[in-house]
Amino acid sequence: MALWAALFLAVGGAGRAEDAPGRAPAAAITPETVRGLRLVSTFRTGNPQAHVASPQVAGDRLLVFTPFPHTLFALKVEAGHLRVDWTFRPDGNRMVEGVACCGLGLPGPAVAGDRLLLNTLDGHTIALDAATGRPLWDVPSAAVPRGETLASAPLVAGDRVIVGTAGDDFGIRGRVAALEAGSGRPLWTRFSTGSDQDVGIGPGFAPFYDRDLGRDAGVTSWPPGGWERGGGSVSGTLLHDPELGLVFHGTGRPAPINPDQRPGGNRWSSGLFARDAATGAARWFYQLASHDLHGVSGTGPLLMTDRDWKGVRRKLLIHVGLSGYVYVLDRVTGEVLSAEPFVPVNASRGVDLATGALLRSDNKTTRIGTMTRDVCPSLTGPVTPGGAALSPETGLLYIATSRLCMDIEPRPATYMQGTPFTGANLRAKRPPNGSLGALVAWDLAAGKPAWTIQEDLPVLGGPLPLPGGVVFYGTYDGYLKAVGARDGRVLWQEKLASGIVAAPTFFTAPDGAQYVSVLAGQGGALGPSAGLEVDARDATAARGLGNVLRGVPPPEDGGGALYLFALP
Amino acid sequence: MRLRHLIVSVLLPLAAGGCAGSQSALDPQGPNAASLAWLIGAFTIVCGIVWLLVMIVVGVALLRRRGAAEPADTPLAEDPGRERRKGAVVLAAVLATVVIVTGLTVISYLATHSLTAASGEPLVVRLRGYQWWWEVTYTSPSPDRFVTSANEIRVPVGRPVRLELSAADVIHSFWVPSLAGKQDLIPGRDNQLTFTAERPGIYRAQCAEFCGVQHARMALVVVALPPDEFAAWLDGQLRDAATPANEEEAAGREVASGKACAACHTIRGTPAAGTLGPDLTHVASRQTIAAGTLPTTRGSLAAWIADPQGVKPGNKMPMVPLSADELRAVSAYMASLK
Amino acid sequence: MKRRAALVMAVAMLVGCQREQRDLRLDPPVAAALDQVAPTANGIGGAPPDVYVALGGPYESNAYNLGEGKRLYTWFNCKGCHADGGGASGPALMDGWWRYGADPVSLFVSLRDGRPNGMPAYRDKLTTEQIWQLVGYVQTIGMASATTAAPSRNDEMQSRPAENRAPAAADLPTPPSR
Amino acid sequence: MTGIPHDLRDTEVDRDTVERRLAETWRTRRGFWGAIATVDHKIIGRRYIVTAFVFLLLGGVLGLLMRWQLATPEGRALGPDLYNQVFTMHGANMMFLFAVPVMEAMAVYLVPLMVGTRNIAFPRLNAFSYWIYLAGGLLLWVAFALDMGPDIGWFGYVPLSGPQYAPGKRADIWAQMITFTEIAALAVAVEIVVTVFKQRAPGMTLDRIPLFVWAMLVTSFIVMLAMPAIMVGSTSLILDRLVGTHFFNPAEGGDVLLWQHLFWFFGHPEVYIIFLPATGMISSMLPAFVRRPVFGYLALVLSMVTIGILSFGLWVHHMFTTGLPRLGESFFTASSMAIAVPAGVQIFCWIATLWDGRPVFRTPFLFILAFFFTFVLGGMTGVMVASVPLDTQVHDTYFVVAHFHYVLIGGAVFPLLGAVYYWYPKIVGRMMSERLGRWVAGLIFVGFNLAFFPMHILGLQGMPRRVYTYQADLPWGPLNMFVSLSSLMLAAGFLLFFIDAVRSARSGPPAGDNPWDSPSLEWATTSPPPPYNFARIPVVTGPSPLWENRDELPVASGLRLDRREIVITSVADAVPEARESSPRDSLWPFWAALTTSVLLIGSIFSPWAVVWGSIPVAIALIGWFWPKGTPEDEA
Repeated sequence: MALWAALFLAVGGAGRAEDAPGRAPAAAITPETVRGLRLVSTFRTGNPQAHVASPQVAGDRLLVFTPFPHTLFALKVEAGHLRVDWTFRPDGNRMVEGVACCGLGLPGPAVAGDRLLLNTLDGHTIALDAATGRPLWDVPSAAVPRGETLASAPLVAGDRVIVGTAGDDFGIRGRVAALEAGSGRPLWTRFSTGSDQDVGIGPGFAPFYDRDLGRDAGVTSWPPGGWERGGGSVSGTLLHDPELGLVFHGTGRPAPINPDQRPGGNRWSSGLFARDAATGAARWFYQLASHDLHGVSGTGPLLMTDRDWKGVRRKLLIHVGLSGYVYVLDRVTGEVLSAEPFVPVNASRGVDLATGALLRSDNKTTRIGTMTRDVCPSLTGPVTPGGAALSPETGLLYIATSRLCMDIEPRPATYMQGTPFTGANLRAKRPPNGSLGALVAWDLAAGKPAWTIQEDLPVLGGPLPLPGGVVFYGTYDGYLKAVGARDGRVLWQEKLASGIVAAPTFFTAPDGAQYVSVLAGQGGALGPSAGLEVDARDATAARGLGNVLRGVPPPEDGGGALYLFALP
Repeated sequence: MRLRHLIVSVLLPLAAGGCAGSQSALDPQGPNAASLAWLIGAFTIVCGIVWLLVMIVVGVALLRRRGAAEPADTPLAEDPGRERRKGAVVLAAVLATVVIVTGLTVISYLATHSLTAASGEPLVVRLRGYQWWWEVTYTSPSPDRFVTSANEIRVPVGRPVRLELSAADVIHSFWVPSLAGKQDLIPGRDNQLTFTAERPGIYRAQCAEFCGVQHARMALVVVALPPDEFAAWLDGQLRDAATPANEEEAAGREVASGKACAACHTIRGTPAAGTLGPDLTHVASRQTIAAGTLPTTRGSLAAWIADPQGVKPGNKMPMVPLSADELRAVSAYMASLK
Repeated sequence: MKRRAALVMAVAMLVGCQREQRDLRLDPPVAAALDQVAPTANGIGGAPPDVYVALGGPYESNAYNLGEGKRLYTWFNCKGCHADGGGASGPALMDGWWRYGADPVSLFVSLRDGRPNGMPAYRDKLTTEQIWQLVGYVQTIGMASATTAAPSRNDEMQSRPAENRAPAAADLPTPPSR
Repeated sequence: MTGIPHDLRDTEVDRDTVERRLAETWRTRRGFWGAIATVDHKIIGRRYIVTAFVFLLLGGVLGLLMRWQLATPEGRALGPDLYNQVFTMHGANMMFLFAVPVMEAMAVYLVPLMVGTRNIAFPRLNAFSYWIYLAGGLLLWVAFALDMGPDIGWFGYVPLSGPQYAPGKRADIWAQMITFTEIAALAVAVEIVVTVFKQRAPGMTLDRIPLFVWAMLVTSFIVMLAMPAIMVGSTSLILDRLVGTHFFNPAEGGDVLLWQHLFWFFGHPEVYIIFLPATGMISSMLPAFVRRPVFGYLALVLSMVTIGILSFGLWVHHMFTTGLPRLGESFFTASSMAIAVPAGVQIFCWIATLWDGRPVFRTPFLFILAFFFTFVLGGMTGVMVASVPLDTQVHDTYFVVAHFHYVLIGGAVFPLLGAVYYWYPKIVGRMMSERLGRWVAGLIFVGFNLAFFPMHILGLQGMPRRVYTYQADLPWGPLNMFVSLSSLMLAAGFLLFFIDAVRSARSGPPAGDNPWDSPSLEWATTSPPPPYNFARIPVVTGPSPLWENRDELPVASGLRLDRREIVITSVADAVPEARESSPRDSLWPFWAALTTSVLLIGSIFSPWAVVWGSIPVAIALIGWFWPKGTPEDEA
């Protein structure tokens, strides 16, 4: 039953993050007991790619979703043993491997009552019967030949399913669509660029900052025709607030990376949208970066919480930004309440809370044909979409971070449908001080970390805070770690066969036993940002990761394996 | 000022043609070029006079003793007073040289100053040099009014134009002698050039820095238009490509977006969005194709598409195999892209 | 003695010509003939067209063609997936371990017709000559060619030793990424 | 060596014995290996001169090819690729293989004679220098014959010459050819400086040095200061191209303008490296034809030194259109104009010499007059291109082509041709034809001006340099045709010159020691000079020794006959200080040059050639310097 720590806290049904349904009945795993965790079972998926999908809990089943070509395993845990209940293997269009920018994995299904809603990399949204795994309907949501893929889980918002496309690297025109959950019938589609009508901007649109106003800004802030392939993917977290009737989503960076090919503000890329869940009409928009130079994409984690903020109870939206800032917004109005860096940042000097503008550093601007060195954070982003979680107990936000910087050299990019439209040479680098990764426990009110655990390698396996005061996270070198939620003290760790690039999951079996499960499997040497056959001697390999991860020994077996831990 | 006009009118006959489309430093059509032509004239006259004086003195020196009877061969016989007088004359000549050289330095310095001073809000045009063509982007405060064109710069008469020069590959140099001196386009550097066209007309320009095998065929034209015509033209350029008016042109559009053309060229309003070659959205409205190599006609378009390496060997446009019908259709379509 | 010197000279000239020759314009019939590859049924390996052999494999050792191939590699977005040979969403090329082998015909077919796991077909984007130029260049990324004719670095970000500086394929250990 | 008593001095025997013994000591062995091993500066200088003129001939043919292509619009004689190779070859050949080497060659031949010594300093280095120069020239021309000729312009601007835009080895060959010629030039420069400073005849104080020697001394210093810049540049370029360094890659911290700075820091002094020797030739020839010593000796020397110094302060005037800061540009305008002053001093001094002279209109003098006419004109256009704003119009156009041909042909080749007519009898022993000489001078002078003057107008009419063709609707056609036809006249002049030079070597009238009644020391010995130059070392008492001592030149004596001995004198006053023995013939310089060539050519293809190639070079050098117990080791 415990949906508690689902990777994105993409809370379905009623409720907010704090009072998610199915809270663990009693906190059996505490800093005191965690040392007793023992491996009870493992399950191999047979897929060699990077497994970024956390195991999901649907009723009494544990769902394991492999990277493309996908297999969805529904497992049952019976007395500590795993049994495959059913499997679902959608037909795949293998051409999608060529247009998947960042690995072949994506988060697994969303649970809507007795249904599972599944996005596949090659652009299908599929509804399954949760009990049998039988497909109910299957609609195409993304066009692979155009470079579109699906990289996030669908969002269930009432009787609607919201799906967003990915593919900034291929010059797509990002869009988000709503389907009828029962039939898969399309309800509305809104684009991230283009005319106000296409974007869903109408009379109800009231951004907090004036700079986000402007008639047809999705066209006029682009060079002629640029918006047609301007990126702005909806590949990050989708979030639904049933009280407000809003769906929140970020928009990806503008395409191409080379800024000189897209003069202007590049609306509505690199921003956050609040949309009416019923109609898709935009309520507010906040552009994280106008004319984005450094990949300040809005596809980082989105979370919501209701808190006292400076003495006033507010409905907050928290965005862990790829620009390296934790943004705290009022999710009713779109006002930015706070934006503080959680990783080393020098690409910008901060966020002007009066205008909402990201203050760029003059010496880190990028332009065609010129290399800008030591820009932090890297375009690959300091956090993955599932890399942050809130704990209602401690009130802290736990962020799995990659502390990468980069050298970036924009180059001319030419648009050819279905081929990359990037236009930049990238070379990731170590930050000026410290390690490549860290687990950050972030104090929202103070706008600074409560504590930080440095890791040698980027931390991609998102955190799992448990009510008992323990936070689990996986590391790139294959450790599952349990640390104290308040002090960051390492309590327990276990070495697994492969690096962990997905968040662990906690669940309670029908018999009351509590388990922590983690799906290990980093894929190739450079993890989810690349395919298997990558040669890190090339500094620009895997969007520049080759430069920092060169020499990191590849896992003996990068393929996926589910590990199940329990207290004895 | 009268001197200026006099000098210019003396030099003008040298500017053969002097007609529209000329490419001559002696046929100035803007204040920059005029000031440079004046400077050329001033230097030519001063230097010419100096040269003539030297030649006259040499001539006199040679001839003054010719008739003299050959005296005894006493080359070392020397008259100290005479030597001293000669020394004084040489010194005077050197001082005169110093004065002339200083004067020339000063006027050239002043000319430099007058060139950099421009009045009025300039039209900013980005010019990017490629092997072997020019990409021209008209900027605007509103990015959706950016217009990308190639191998032709249209400018409004009377308004200063500021070119922002950059190079995509090797060093090129922009030179439109009738309007301004040249300025290099250097990879990794930003250069600027400001000029004003005073009269409507067509001024040819050419790459002046050796840039590879087709350096000779890297020309462009500057078309100066009255401001209202320029504005109308710019509005026209903002529109998407013309829709085909007949079946042949429609077939041509299919060829252009289905064959290799689309990989390199942009035709706005069609799927073709490549940026490796010139933007073809309004290619037929330009004077020339292939960077000043051929006049824009349907025939020359067909010849160029059929065999680019025959017309301009070594350029980066490949010979795409097309059937005769496809070639006809695509050239008809291109010719319709006004 | 003299005859031997003449022979050496002649060989040097031939080698020089082959390496440095610049054929700026390929005759259309030759281009058409160069398209006539005979791949094996599984698309791995096969026979190059007769004209390719007759021309002496001009795309593998000719400096100009290799340079053009390198330009096309960047121009036609190969970099987007394969990086500078290190790979990303596409497999690495510089390790020399290729799914369809290092045979030029395999490479030609891969480029022209695409491959099922995401390699798009470039049939309608490149001409036959350009595909062959790319084939030649891609082979140098995999270090299969003589280093004397391999291209050197580009004027941009340094990502790895240039093709002409890379070790020969034979000297490589097993692919380091797997 | 048997039969010659040890330590035999020239004071002890009569003149015939002296000459016989000296000839035995200084002679070059017969046969192929003897010719290879020789270190006689006259033989090497002769080779140098002939080789350089062969390159002039080849370069001229290239020039004609270009004019053939450009004679009509849309010409089809050469394709763009070949044309680019041809113009690059023309420029590189003329600058690196003809103009600089020929001046140094003249110096190698003449300087030891003019300062009254028996051989140049470091004669083996001199032999090495020639072989290296020859190898560099062969490298370039063989490559061109193999369709591998460089096509990047003689200035080789990056990034066009860099690894990305110049595939293959064409650019490397060009860059390495520079290394060859610069090694050769540096070697000669060192030899000349030492020869002039330490081997002058007793009594030849600094103010008695012939002006050609002064010119070569200044030139040699310019060579030593300027050439390293281009060697750094060309080596950096090869490194960029071969091993992937980033000297000129802006993305990784290099700079494309760095190349231009390096190149022109050499490239501008290069002009004076060519021009100063020519002024020296003028100053040294003029007295013989106006029958007076040159006016203003001190002013001439000082102006040469001034030019030498100023020449390093002007390089940026080749870069006025690159968008450098205005203030810097103004400075370089001023300095470029300032060099007109010392150049003017020279002209005025020569005119002052003419003024009281009694001109003898022989062929060399005709060339001097042609020089006045042409060079002053080229100087005037030089003043024009020194002006920043003016240069933005004429830079990289045919105006500049015209300008530097006026300066280089008018300023250097005309004096050089005059010098050939003047010193030919000394070198060959026979006179060149005066009748043909007048034709040569006339054809070349008229042909040159007809061919190049219109280029000024073409440039102002907007014709850029280095274009392989131009369109018919441009107004350049008629003038280009005129230029091309005129170039045939110029070519005819040169052809006649070569015919005259070859023919006169066999059938010219014998010259005698001093056919022009010239005042300087080289005329004090026989024509051609014996291997030992002077049977007894002359002693100098004034700036015009042969005029001052019409009857008999005082001589120094006491040198040994059984070994190659020369007199070492002090730097300023040329007071005899020591007897020094000069090295004997050796094959090692040849082997060293051969192994160095292998190393340098190999390093175009692999950096490891530097490592492995240095082994044979080291062996050759060890062989070269190995003590053998020969007389020069004892000294």
